Amino acid sequence: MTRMTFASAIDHALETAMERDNRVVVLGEDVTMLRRNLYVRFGPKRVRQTPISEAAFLGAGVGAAMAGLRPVVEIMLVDFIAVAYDALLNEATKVRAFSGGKWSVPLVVRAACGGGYGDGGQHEQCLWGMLAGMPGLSVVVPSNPADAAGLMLSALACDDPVVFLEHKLLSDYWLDYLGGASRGTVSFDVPAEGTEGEVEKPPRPVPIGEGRVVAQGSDLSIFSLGVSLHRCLEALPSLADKGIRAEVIDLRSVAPLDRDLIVDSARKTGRVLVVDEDFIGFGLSGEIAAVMAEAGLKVDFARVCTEGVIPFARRLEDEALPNVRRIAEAALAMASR
Amino acid sequence: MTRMTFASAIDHALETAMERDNRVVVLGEDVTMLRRNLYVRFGPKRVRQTPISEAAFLGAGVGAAMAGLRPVVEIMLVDFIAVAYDALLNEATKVRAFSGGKWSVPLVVRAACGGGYGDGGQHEQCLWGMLAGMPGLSVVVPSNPADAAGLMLSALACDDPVVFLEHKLLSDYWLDYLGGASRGTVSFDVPAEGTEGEVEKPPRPVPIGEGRVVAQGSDLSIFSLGVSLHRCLEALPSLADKGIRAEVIDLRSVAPLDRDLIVDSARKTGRVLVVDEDFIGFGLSGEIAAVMAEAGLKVDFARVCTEGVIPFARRLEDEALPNVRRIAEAALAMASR
Amino acid sequence: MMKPDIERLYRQMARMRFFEEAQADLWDRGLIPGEMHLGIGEEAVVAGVLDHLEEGDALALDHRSTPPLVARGVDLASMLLEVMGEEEGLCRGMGGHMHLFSREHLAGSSGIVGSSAPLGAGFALAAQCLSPGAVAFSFFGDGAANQGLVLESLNLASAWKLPQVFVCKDNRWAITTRTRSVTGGCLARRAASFGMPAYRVDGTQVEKVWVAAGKAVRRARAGRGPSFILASCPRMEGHFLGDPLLRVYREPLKQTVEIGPPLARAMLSKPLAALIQRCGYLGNIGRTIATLGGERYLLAIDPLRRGAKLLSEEARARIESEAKSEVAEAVSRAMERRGRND
Amino acid sequence: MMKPDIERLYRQMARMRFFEEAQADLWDRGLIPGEMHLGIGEEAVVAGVLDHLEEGDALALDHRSTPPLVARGVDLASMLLEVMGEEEGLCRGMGGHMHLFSREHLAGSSGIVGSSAPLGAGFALAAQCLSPGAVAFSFFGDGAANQGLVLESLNLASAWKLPQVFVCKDNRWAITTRTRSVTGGCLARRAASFGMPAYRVDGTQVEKVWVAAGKAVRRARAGRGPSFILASCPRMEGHFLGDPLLRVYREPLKQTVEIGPPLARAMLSKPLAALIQRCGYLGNIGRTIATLGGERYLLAIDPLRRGAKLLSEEARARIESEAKSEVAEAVSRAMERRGRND
Ligand SMILES: Cc1ncc(C[n+]2csc(CCOP(=O)(O)OP(=O)(O)O)c2C)c(N)n1
Ligand SMILES: Cc1ncc(C[n+]2csc(CCOP(=O)(O)OP(=O)(O)O)c2C)c(N)n1
Ligand SMILES: [Mg+2]
Ligand SMILES: [Mg+2]
Repeated sequence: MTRMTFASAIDHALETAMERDNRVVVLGEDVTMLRRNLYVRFGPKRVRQTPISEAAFLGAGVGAAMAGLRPVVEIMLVDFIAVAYDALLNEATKVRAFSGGKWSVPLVVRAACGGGYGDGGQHEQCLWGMLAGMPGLSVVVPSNPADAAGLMLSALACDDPVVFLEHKLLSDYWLDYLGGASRGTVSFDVPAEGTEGEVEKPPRPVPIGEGRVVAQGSDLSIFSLGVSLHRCLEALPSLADKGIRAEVIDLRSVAPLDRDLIVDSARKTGRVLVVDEDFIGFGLSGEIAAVMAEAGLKVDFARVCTEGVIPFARRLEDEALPNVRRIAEAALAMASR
Repeated sequence: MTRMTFASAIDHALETAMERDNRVVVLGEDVTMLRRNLYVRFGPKRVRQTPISEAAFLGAGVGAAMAGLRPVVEIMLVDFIAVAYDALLNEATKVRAFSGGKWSVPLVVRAACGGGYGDGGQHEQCLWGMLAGMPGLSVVVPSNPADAAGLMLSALACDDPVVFLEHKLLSDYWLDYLGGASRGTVSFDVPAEGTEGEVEKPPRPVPIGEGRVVAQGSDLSIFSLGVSLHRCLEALPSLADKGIRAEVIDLRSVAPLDRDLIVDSARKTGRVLVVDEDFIGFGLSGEIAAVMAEAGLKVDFARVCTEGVIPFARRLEDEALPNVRRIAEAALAMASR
Repeated sequence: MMKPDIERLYRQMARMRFFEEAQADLWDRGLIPGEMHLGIGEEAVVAGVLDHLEEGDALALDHRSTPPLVARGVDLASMLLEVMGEEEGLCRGMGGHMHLFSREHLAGSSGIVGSSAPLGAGFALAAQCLSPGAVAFSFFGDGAANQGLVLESLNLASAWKLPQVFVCKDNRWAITTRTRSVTGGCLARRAASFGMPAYRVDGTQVEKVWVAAGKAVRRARAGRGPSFILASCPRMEGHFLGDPLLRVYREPLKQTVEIGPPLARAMLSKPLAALIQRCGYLGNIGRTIATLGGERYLLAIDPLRRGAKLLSEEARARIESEAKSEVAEAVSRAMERRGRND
Repeated sequence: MMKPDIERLYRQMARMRFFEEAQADLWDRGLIPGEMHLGIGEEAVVAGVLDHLEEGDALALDHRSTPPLVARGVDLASMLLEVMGEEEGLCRGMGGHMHLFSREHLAGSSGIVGSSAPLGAGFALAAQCLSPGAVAFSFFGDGAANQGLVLESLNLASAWKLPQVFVCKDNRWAITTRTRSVTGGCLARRAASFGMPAYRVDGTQVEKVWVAAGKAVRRARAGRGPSFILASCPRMEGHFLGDPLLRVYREPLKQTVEIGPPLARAMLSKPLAALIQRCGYLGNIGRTIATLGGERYLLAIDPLRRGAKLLSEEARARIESEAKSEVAEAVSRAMERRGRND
C-alpha cells in the first residue's frame, strides 16, 4: 500500500497495464504533456498526440480496438464527447450486436468531468446518465484513488467499451490547469478523502458494476458517486445530530448499476435520497427510481441533482451543484416525514 | 376538418406557418424532394438543400435562429443526431442561460425515428430519452395527424429549441423510402389510427408538455407515445376480456413531461406500466418512475421498452420493440398481483 | 510497369454484379426487409482497389458494403442469409446489409455516412502498431466527403502517416442531391490539401483504378502514409432499391397520379403571386428527376461492359458463367437453409 | 487603394491589450474563477478584421472572445463584471469568459473548439435571408482548423455562398501541442480547396490584416461568398493564465522539484531496457517547453510594438493613455459595483 493522489493512482494503473500488455495505447490531445510520465516511459507510439478531431480519433479508437489494440482514448473534458458522440452511440456500442456477438470493442474512453471551480456550463458537466443510456456501454465514476486505479484496471481488462470519468475536483492537475489553482488566490471545496489515499501496488481491480457501502445506517439510504459522495459524507454529522442514521452508498458504476445493493439498502431503510451531480432529468436518478419500483419497493424518494445549465458565477454554481446544505435539508425533510 | 395522412398533416402545419411568417425556413438533406410541396411553393431560399454535414448545418441552425430566422432543421433519422450532438447539447440548449436570459434559440429539429420495418440498429432508434436529458430542450413525439400538425405549430411558435420526432411507421413516405413498401411484397404493422385522421385547417396548436388520456380506466395506467401508444390500444381488448380496465395516456411530449397528468392517473389506478420504444435504461421510463416517487406515490411499476441494440432480422426486431403480446403480458402480470 | 490481371479483375466484377442482382431479386420478393443499397456501377472501383489487398489488410465500408465483401471472399451464402435476417447469417441476423462485419476478414461497415473513414483510420493505426505493412481501405461516397468524420480523418491519417487508402466512389449523387450543388471545390484537391497524394480516375475503367490503387497501396505498405482515390462511377440502380426518383422516371404516368395533385395544389395555393417562380421550382424538381434518370439510362457507362472489352469473348463468357453459378449456388444454399428455418 | 486609419486601429489594439491586462490582474487576484484565455498577441488580427465591421454584422467567437468584444464596443465594465461572476455582468454571471453573448451586438461565443464556424454560418445565413449585405465573422485558432465543425462549415459556407469571413488566428499552438505536428498540409490551401479565397497574412502587422480582411468583407457584402484569412500571431501568455508549461519555463527550478521526481521515476522504472529512448522522449518534452517559452520570450513579435512604429510617438502616447484610462475607469466601475454586492 502506498499513498497516492487520485491522478497518480490512475497513472499507476495505466503504467501497470501498459507494462503488462503492449497493446494498451493512449491517444488524445496533449497527452504527451498530460501523461508525461507514461510518455517518457513508453514513447510516442504508445502515448500519441492527436489533432483536435475527437470524432475522428474516438472513431479511430473503435477501429483500433477491433483490430487488436486496447486503446485509452482521452476526451479531455466529457463535455466534448458531444462532437464525437457517434463513435459511442452508433459504432462502439453496436459492434458486438451487429457482428452477431463475434466481435467486440475493448475501448476505454477517459474524460474529466464535473464542476466546482468556476469554468462554466460547457466544461463542468457530468453527462454520465446520458452516456449510460447507450445499451452496451459501461460508465464508471470513482470517488477515491484506490477505486480510480482499480476501476481503470477493470476498464482496461473489459472487452467492451467503458467510459472512465475522473472528477476534476479530485484530480490536482486539472484543478491546476482549469481552475488556476496555482495562483493561490482561489480555493476550492476539494474533498480530502477523495484526492489522496492508500493504493495497492499493483492496484487491486475494482469490478465494474459493484457499488460500496461507505457508511452504514438504517433510517435512510443515500446513493451517490464522485464528488457528491463526499458531500453526502460531510452531511452525515449534521444528520446524526438530529438522530438520523443514513446509509451512504458509493455507486462507483453508473452502468451497469449495482441493482442488488440498491434494492437491499432501500428495502432496509425505506427511504432513498439520490445525490447526483449530473442533470436531474432522464438520467441516473430516474433510473434508480425505476430499479426500485421494478423490484416492487415502495419507498420515500427524493433527489438532489443539478437542475439546469451550470452557472459560471461561483455563488450560483455552488447552489446549482449538490452541496452539503441541500443534501442535509433533503435528508432531513425525508426522515421527518 | 379534413382527412389527412400523418405526413401531410405536418406538411400542412409547416405550410401554414411558412405562409404566415417568412422567417420560417427548412434546411436539410434532400429537402427539395422530401418537402417538394413546400419547395415548389416557397422556393430554394426557404427550403434549402444541405451537404451531408449535420454538425455544421444544425450548428448553423442555432446561429440562424439567434439572428432572427425560425429554422426547421431536418436530421433525416434521429440516429444521425449523433454526428451533430454538440449543436444541441452545448450550443442550442445553453444560449438562453449563457446570455443571462437575454437571447434564445427558436429552433425546430425535425427527425424521423423508430423501427418496425427492418432497417437495423443504426436507423431505428428513438433516442428521445437521451435528448430529453438536456436541460432546456423540448422533445415531442406525436402519435396521430392532428397532434403532429398541432405540435409542429407549437414547436414553430416556441422561442426555445424543440425536437420534433416523426415515427417512420406513421409516415407513409418514410416507409416507402426506407422500408421499400412500394414493392408490395412486404408488409408492416402500421397502426391505421396513427397514419390518417381528421385535422383542422389551419391546424389547432397542441401545447408542448400536455399529454392526453386516450382511454379511461381504473385498474392500471399505461403511459406511452408514438407507435407504442397504438400497440397499447391494441392490447386493450384482450385486457378487457380479463376484466382489466386500463387507462391509456399518450404523453405526446417527453420533455417537458406532463407531470400532473401522470401523477393523477397513477394515483387513481395505483399501477403504472410504461410502454416506451426507446431504450429501457436512463431515459423516459426511469424519469416517469422518479416523477411518481417524488410525488410520494407508491404504485406498482413495470416497463416494456427496447432493451438493447435493435436487431435487423424482422422476427428478432418484433420481439425487441414493444409489441402487443409483451404489453398485454406485463399489464396482466401487474393487474393480477 | 506492372500490369493488372484482367481476368481476375473481371471475375471479381462479375461476382459482385451477379451477387447484387441476386440481392435485388430477393429484395423484390420481399425476402430482404428495409433499405437495400446496391453497389451496381461501382464494381470496377472495388475490384481495381481490392486486387491489391493482402491477407491482414482491413476493410472499412459504408452502406454499399456487399460488393467489397464479395471481392474479399466472404462466404456468399452467409451474406445472403444475413440480409434475409437468418440466424445462420454472417452476423446472426443482427446486422443486416448496412452493418456487415467479418472479424476474420477484418472488415466492418456502418450506415452512418462517413464513419468508414475513422473506422479505417483505427484499423490503420492498429496495423501501424501491430503489423507494419498491412493496409486499411476506407470506402465512401462523394456525399460523405462533406461529412466532418471524413474530413477529420483525412487530416488524422496524414498527420499520423497511417497506412490507409481512402476510396471515394463518386457517383455524383447523394440520394436525391447532386453532390456538386452542395460541395465547394474539387474533392481530389480537397484531399490533397490535407497532405496526401490524391488520384482522380475514371472508375468505370478497372485497369485505371488498379494502377492508381497500386500506387496508393505501395505507399501505405512502405509506411509513407495515406492516399486518396477519387473514382467516378455511375449510379445505375438509384440510391436504394425502389428509389422513388427512379420510379417517377420509369413509370411517369403512374407516379404522377400520386405525386402530381399535391404538387399542383402547392403550385396553385393562394396567394398566387409568385406563380412564375413556382413554375421554375417545379421545373427544378422535374430536371433533377430527368437528370438522374437520364444518367441511369442513357449516359451510364457500365463498368462491366467496359471491362468485357478487354477480354476475349471466350474468357468473358467463361468467367461470367463461373461467377453466375457461384452466385446461384450461394442463393440456393441460402434459400435451402432459410427454408429449413421456416 | 484604400488605406487603413492607423490611429483607429491602434486605439483598438491598445484597448484590447489593456483590457486583457486588467483581466489578467483580476485573475491573479482570484477574482476571476476557472480558466482565463487571453488574446494577448492577437490584437492586430482582431483590429484589422473588425475595422471593416458595420452595424448589423455578426460575431462568432471562440474561447478568446474578449478582444473582439472590446473592439466591437461592448461595455467594458459589464464584461469585467461578467467574468467576475456578478449579477450585473453582461450575461448576469451565467456565461463567464468562454460564453459571452451580446444580443444587441449579434455576438456569441463558445468554449467548444471549432463551434464558432457553424455559429457564424448560421449568422451569415440569417444575414443572407434577412439583411443582405451584412457579414458574419468567425474567429478560431489553428488547432480548431482540424475540427470537423470548422471543416464542414467551410464547405457549407462555400456551397451556400454565405457572407462569412473565417479568421484563423494561427499562433502555432493548441494548448501544449504544436499544431504542425498534428496537421496535414497547409491551412490556407486547405481552406482554398473548399472553393474560397484564402489569404495568408502576418497577423502582427495590422495594416496587412486590414487589407486582406477588406477584400474578404467586400466579397461577402457583395454576395459572392466566404473567404478565409490565416493570420499568424504570437501566443504571448501561454494557453491560459497560469499555463503550466510557461511556468516550467519561467521558474524552472521550482517546477522541476514538483514535476521532476515522477518523471525520473518513469525514466528509471524497470525494466530499464529502453533507457536511451526514454532519454529521447524526455528530451522531447524539454524541447517542447523550451520552444514554447522561447517563442513567448525571445521570438514573439508584439503586434502593438509593430503598430506603434506606424504612428508618431505623440499619437501613440495619446491613444494609449486614452485607452488606459478607459479600461481603468471600467475596472473601477466594475469593482465598485462588485463591492456593493458583497
Ligand atoms: C450521418 C448520416 N447522415 C445522413 C444519412 C442518410 N444517408 C444515407 S446514404 C446518404 C447519401 C450518401 O451519399 P454518398 O456518400 O455519395 O453515397 P452513395 O449513396 O451515393 O453511394 C445519406 C444522406 C446517414 N446514413 N448518415
Ligand atoms: C471540442 C473541444 N475539444 C477540446 C477542447 C479543449 N481545448 C480548449 S482550447 C484548445 C486548443 C485550441 O487551440 P487553437 O484552436 O489553436 O486556439 P488557441 O487556444 O491556440 O487560441 C483545446 C484543445 C475544447 N474546448 N473543445
Ligand atoms: Mg454518391
Ligand atoms: Mg492556436
